[in-house]
Amino acid sequence: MDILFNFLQTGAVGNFSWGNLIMLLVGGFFLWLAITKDYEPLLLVPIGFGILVGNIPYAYGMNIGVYETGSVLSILYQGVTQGYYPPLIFLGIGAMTDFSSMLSNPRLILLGAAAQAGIFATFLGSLYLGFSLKDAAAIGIIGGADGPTAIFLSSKLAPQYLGAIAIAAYSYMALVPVIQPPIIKLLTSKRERLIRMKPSKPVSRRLRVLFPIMGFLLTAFIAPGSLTLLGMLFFGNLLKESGVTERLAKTARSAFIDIVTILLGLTVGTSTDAHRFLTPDSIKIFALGAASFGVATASGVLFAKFMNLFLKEKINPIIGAAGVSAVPDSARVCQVLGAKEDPQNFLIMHAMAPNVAGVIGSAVVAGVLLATLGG
Amino acid sequence: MDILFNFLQTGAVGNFSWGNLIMLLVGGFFLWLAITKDYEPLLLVPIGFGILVGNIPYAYGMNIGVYETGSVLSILYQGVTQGYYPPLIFLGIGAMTDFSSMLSNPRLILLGAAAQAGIFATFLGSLYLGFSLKDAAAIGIIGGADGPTAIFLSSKLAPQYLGAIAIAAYSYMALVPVIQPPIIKLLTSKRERLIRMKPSKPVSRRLRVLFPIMGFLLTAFIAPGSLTLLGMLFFGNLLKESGVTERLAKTARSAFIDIVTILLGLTVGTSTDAHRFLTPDSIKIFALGAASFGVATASGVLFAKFMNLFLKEKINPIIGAAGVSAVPDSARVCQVLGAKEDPQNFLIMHAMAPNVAGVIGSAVVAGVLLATLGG
Amino acid sequence: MDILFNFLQTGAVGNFSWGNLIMLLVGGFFLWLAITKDYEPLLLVPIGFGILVGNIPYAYGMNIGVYETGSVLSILYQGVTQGYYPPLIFLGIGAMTDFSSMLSNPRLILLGAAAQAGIFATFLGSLYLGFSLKDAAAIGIIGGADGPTAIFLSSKLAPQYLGAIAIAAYSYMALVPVIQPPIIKLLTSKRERLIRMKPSKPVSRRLRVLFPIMGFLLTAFIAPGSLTLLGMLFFGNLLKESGVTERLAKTARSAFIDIVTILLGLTVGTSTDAHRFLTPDSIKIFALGAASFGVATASGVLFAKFMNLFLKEKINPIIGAAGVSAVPDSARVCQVLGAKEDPQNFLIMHAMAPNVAGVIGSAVVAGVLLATLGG
Amino acid sequence: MNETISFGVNLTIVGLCITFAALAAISLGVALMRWLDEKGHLREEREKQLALEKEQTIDNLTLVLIAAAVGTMLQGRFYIRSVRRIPLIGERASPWSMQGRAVLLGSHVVGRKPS
Amino acid sequence: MNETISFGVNLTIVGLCITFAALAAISLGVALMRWLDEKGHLREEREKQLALEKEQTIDNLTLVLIAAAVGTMLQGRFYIRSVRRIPLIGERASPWSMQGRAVLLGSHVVGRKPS
Amino acid sequence: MNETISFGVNLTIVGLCITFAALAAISLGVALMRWLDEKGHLREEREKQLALEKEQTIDNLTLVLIAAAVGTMLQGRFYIRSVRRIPLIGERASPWSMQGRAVLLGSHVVGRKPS
Ligand code: NA
Ligand code: NA
Ligand code: NA
Repeated sequence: MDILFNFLQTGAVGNFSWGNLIMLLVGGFFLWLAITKDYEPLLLVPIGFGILVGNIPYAYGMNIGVYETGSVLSILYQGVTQGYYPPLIFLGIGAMTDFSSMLSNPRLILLGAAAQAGIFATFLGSLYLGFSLKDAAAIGIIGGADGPTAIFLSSKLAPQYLGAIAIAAYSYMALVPVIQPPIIKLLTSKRERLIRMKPSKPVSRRLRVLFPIMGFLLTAFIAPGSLTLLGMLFFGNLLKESGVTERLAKTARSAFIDIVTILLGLTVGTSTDAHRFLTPDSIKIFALGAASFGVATASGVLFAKFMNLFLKEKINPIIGAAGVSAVPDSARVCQVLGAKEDPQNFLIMHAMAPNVAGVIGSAVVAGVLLATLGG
Repeated sequence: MDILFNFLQTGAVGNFSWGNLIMLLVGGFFLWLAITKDYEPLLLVPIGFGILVGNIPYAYGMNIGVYETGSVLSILYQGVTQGYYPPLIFLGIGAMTDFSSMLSNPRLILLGAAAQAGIFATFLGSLYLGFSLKDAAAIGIIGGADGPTAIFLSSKLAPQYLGAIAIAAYSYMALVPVIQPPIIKLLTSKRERLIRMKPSKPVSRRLRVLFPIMGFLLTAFIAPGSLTLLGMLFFGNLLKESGVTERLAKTARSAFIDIVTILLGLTVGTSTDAHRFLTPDSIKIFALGAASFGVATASGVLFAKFMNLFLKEKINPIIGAAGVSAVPDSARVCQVLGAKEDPQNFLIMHAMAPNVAGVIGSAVVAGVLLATLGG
Repeated sequence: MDILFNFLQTGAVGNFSWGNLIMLLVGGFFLWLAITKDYEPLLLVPIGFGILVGNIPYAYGMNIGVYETGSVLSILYQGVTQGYYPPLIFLGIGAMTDFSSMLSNPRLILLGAAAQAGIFATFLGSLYLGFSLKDAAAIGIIGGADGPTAIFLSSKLAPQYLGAIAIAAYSYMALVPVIQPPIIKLLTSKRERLIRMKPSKPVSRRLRVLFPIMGFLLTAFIAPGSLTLLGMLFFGNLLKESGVTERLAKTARSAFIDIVTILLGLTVGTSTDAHRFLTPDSIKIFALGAASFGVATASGVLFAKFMNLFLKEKINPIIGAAGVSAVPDSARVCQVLGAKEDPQNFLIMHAMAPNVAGVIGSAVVAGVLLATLGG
Repeated sequence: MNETISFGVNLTIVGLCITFAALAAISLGVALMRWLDEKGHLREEREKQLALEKEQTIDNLTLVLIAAAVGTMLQGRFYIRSVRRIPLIGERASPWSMQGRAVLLGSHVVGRKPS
Repeated sequence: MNETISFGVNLTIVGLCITFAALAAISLGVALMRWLDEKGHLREEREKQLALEKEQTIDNLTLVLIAAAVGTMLQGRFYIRSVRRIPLIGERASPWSMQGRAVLLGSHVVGRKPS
Repeated sequence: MNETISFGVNLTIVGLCITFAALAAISLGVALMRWLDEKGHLREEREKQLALEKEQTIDNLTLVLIAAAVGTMLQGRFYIRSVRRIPLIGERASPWSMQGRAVLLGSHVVGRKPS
């Protein structure tokens, strides 16, 4: 009977907490969002299931949990704490991203810079709420709307908030179709939303091959802190575009990124045990995250309107909102909003330009923050 | 000449042992079994070749062997010693397993519990033969007829016997078509073996999506020690069944599991150098392993007969034998035995239910043993 | 303004060096060679881009570079420094190599031994130039014309020269179509180059299955130091030929080798920062490397002529040059040279025999050097 | 019977009970879910049938080939009115892979052919 | 000649000998195996030929398409008696993947059609 | 405004400037490259068109099937002169995979058929 008693003590009976139950419901909610609403399922399914795994009640010391050194989960979690999963995901993203839309209309790249204002607004807000510089920088990156970048930066600057930041970033990325439309509508007139943009010209293969090399050199010279993420992104893209390494690109964008995505999502999920996650700080982080998406969207739209003051061929300011990254959901939002006013207005191709530029932009910001506050 | 002499001293000439020769023959025998008899080739080919690699005679100190810190083999072997290969294999198994047969006839799940009696019988036998509690538990798990579970548990409880336990487990799993039929025939009458079971009803998608979540929560709450293995198994299954993460499931059941299988099999094989492997303990372990398969098979069959005392729709007791796991070989054994009596009796679908339930069952037992004896 | 100033100090402005610029040009040249000339693109694209990544100027201490402990690049680089990438590449190569040509004409295997004279010539030359025994051995292996073997051996014997040796090895492998033809022409008469060889007989499946087992045992017994590389090569080949593990072989020769190739190439490239790479030693290593390819080619051709003194069915001495490895480029060189004299002379199949034998040969030499000088 | 073995016997009893408890819990859980599922089942079955009718089970190239072959045989006496490509589950799951298609579609902005 | 270089020369001689020994061993081993293999060779060749005749080298969809095309041309004057699918080597090697098929087969238990 | 927040404001200003600088640099770089690319563009376009004409967009099996089908319809009144298989980009990139083909080709050394 001692055995049974001890066994029960190591399990749910002896270690149950209401926090765990709440987190289990959160995990279930994520799975429900992913499976029935199709919101970012490739990340929300692993993260949601990970939340379940991380909130099973049991006694510390059985060498099971993600925070117990030597456990299997803690070993798989090293890719997050040591920060090598996100760059590997960027490798795969580079190998599947077509930068053509950006290359055929280079001025739209600036929209991807404007939307990064959301990061800095959140950064300042976090400082104001009392977070330290490092923590505030990591929280701010939620506004970059880019999961791997957020995980990478917070693993370096604020590992204790990594779970909350990652969950917030992916939650709001999934909610982009809910957050962005009202803000865009508020800031644009119907006439602006009706602007049609010229179909872009095709891009030569030479340009597509040279771009990742040039893009890497320029960003790495200006912001070397972004070298790890952008080096992988542009490297993956070069594998794709070079035309001579297709088999490597194919593996990078299929098996390789899938393996890393599975491990990253699951272990990030498991890192959210109630004890660490259900804190006032997490609530602040979620509030700041929501604000940051709003500011980022507004900045992108307003900057597009600002550019229109100087341009002869006007930009449809809707696509400024795509500068937040959240590829490709925010570009789709732009397409849908534009088509509501004029069903023959195909904005998605144009929106892809600030969309992928936003990925580069938030990696650059991460590099600046890392160089200034890291180490 | 000194160079030649020293060189020969570091090689076969200076380090030959008869034990190595015996193990080389064992490795060759495994390869022969796998290649010409098609017995579990996906594991016996890597293990067999690994035995060859691990029994080449050479001088310690060249930083080659699996037990020399820093050697390539020792680094690849970490997945075994730190125990993360088995859960990753379970991820892939989850992503390829169809639990439909189990879901359409839930009462058959109990057969997968009954067959675990083999584990405990072997555990007691090992204690009786003088093994320590931890060692006995690790040896007992051979009766679970599940390679990854056996490797996972013995890496935690009895690393010094890991090679012998793994080899015994896979050997007997390969020999399931030889071991099980006489036991089944002995314990059943021809009339029982002729029982036809009703074709099962189809299972709704909703049920298949909810099952891995529910199955995980139930088993993890009851036996949190099984969380690592069953978390991965059910997570893989959710990736498969959710319908929104097919690309992750595909990678988990192809490239990912293949890579881990190659590394696991090869390094487990290399860990069997004669010096460590050819001991009286190994012989005991093999004898106990054979017994455990017998007990497990008998328990499954007898429990099916016991259930028939209470059921209106009788179970064909043959399929009780499938509760030992050894997926899908033992289910095939049931099909073959049933078809011998009645060629139109398709038992395999029904046998898959206890078969996959047996995988869950032995993982639960491993969790109980880990929680009680580990740490 | 301090922030801006400090930021610029950590970047290109504060850390620029002309050496970095030269290396960036070298990296660009490698990419140009790979993409427009199609020279070994699967390795030169990753290495070339890696050279760019490794030579971006920035301040030490930001935890970015490949030589800073804990950085992502340093973690990915562990596969090179700990030497496990090369054996994993050999696994994939084994799973894609067809040894039939070698099996159908076993006497050609000796040509793969003769060409290894290039390794020892370079070894002696390096000693003469003042390198230590270990360093000289690592430099000599460039003459093996086999990238993974060169990286494996230099990671064990001369890690400080690893970058230079790897770059030299891959450079000359890419230049095989330029280096070999004049040497072959110089050493053979037109009459010799016209020799037609009998089409080889088909090879039974049994032989193809048994070969990797036998080949492994023979080489490992004679030179156990080659066990890691050749164990993986022959294991991969057994997976391919056994006929029962096709899914493992497929993954080994596709996703698995691709992932390792990407990581190996990129990190070897990043390890070549100007400070470490632009040294007089590197220039010596490149000069020695060129010499070694010449000696290896000549040895192979001359040994073929030597064998012809004793053989009734003459060997076309051109194919002796294929013994340097550099699979399959040097075999193609033989085909092209032979076809120049007689367009109906299909030498490539015959040339594949010494070509793959050369891979085994240089791994054996690496084993001998490791056993004698390592540890 | 020494202490270790007596501990082992106890562990055996407890362990077997827990194992049965876990699998019985799953068994009951599944049975419960099946029962709850019965109601929604018929509706879903109907949906599935509809989906099956819609889903394209052969790849596009084959479709084109079939169309071409049929067309050849009928010698141009009919034309293809619409070929709808329904995204497969696996593809839907990869949002990034849609980008290429989106760009492609966007760059060939065509109005409806006037009939 | 200093000591290091003399050691190097010795190592060169020994190393080349060992390399030749290893590859000569492989060469002889292969030659021996080929000789032993000659006897069984003819029989195997015959087996291979049989296997080739049996093996299905096109995928099932194509098979169906061909059948359909031929059927269309012959306007129903014949019927397909049996389409046997022979498992490929790669598939046989994955026992877990058979499960799905087994279940599928099992759930459509059909007797032989009365002729 | 305390020191931390003042630092934060400064970092925000500097950070946004650097981000704009980086993306503006890319923007200008791309614009420059596009401009440089214009000259070579027309020539490349022509090449691309040629390549498209040459490239085989259906797999070999299908090609054989089509040939067979057409052949059946025309009842042997023509013959296939040459079927050229152009290596795809992905395949070209894998030199090791060519080995098997090389060996295959080599082992069936055939002269040209006398016409
Ligand atoms: Na962004
Ligand atoms: Na079991
Ligand atoms: Na070589």
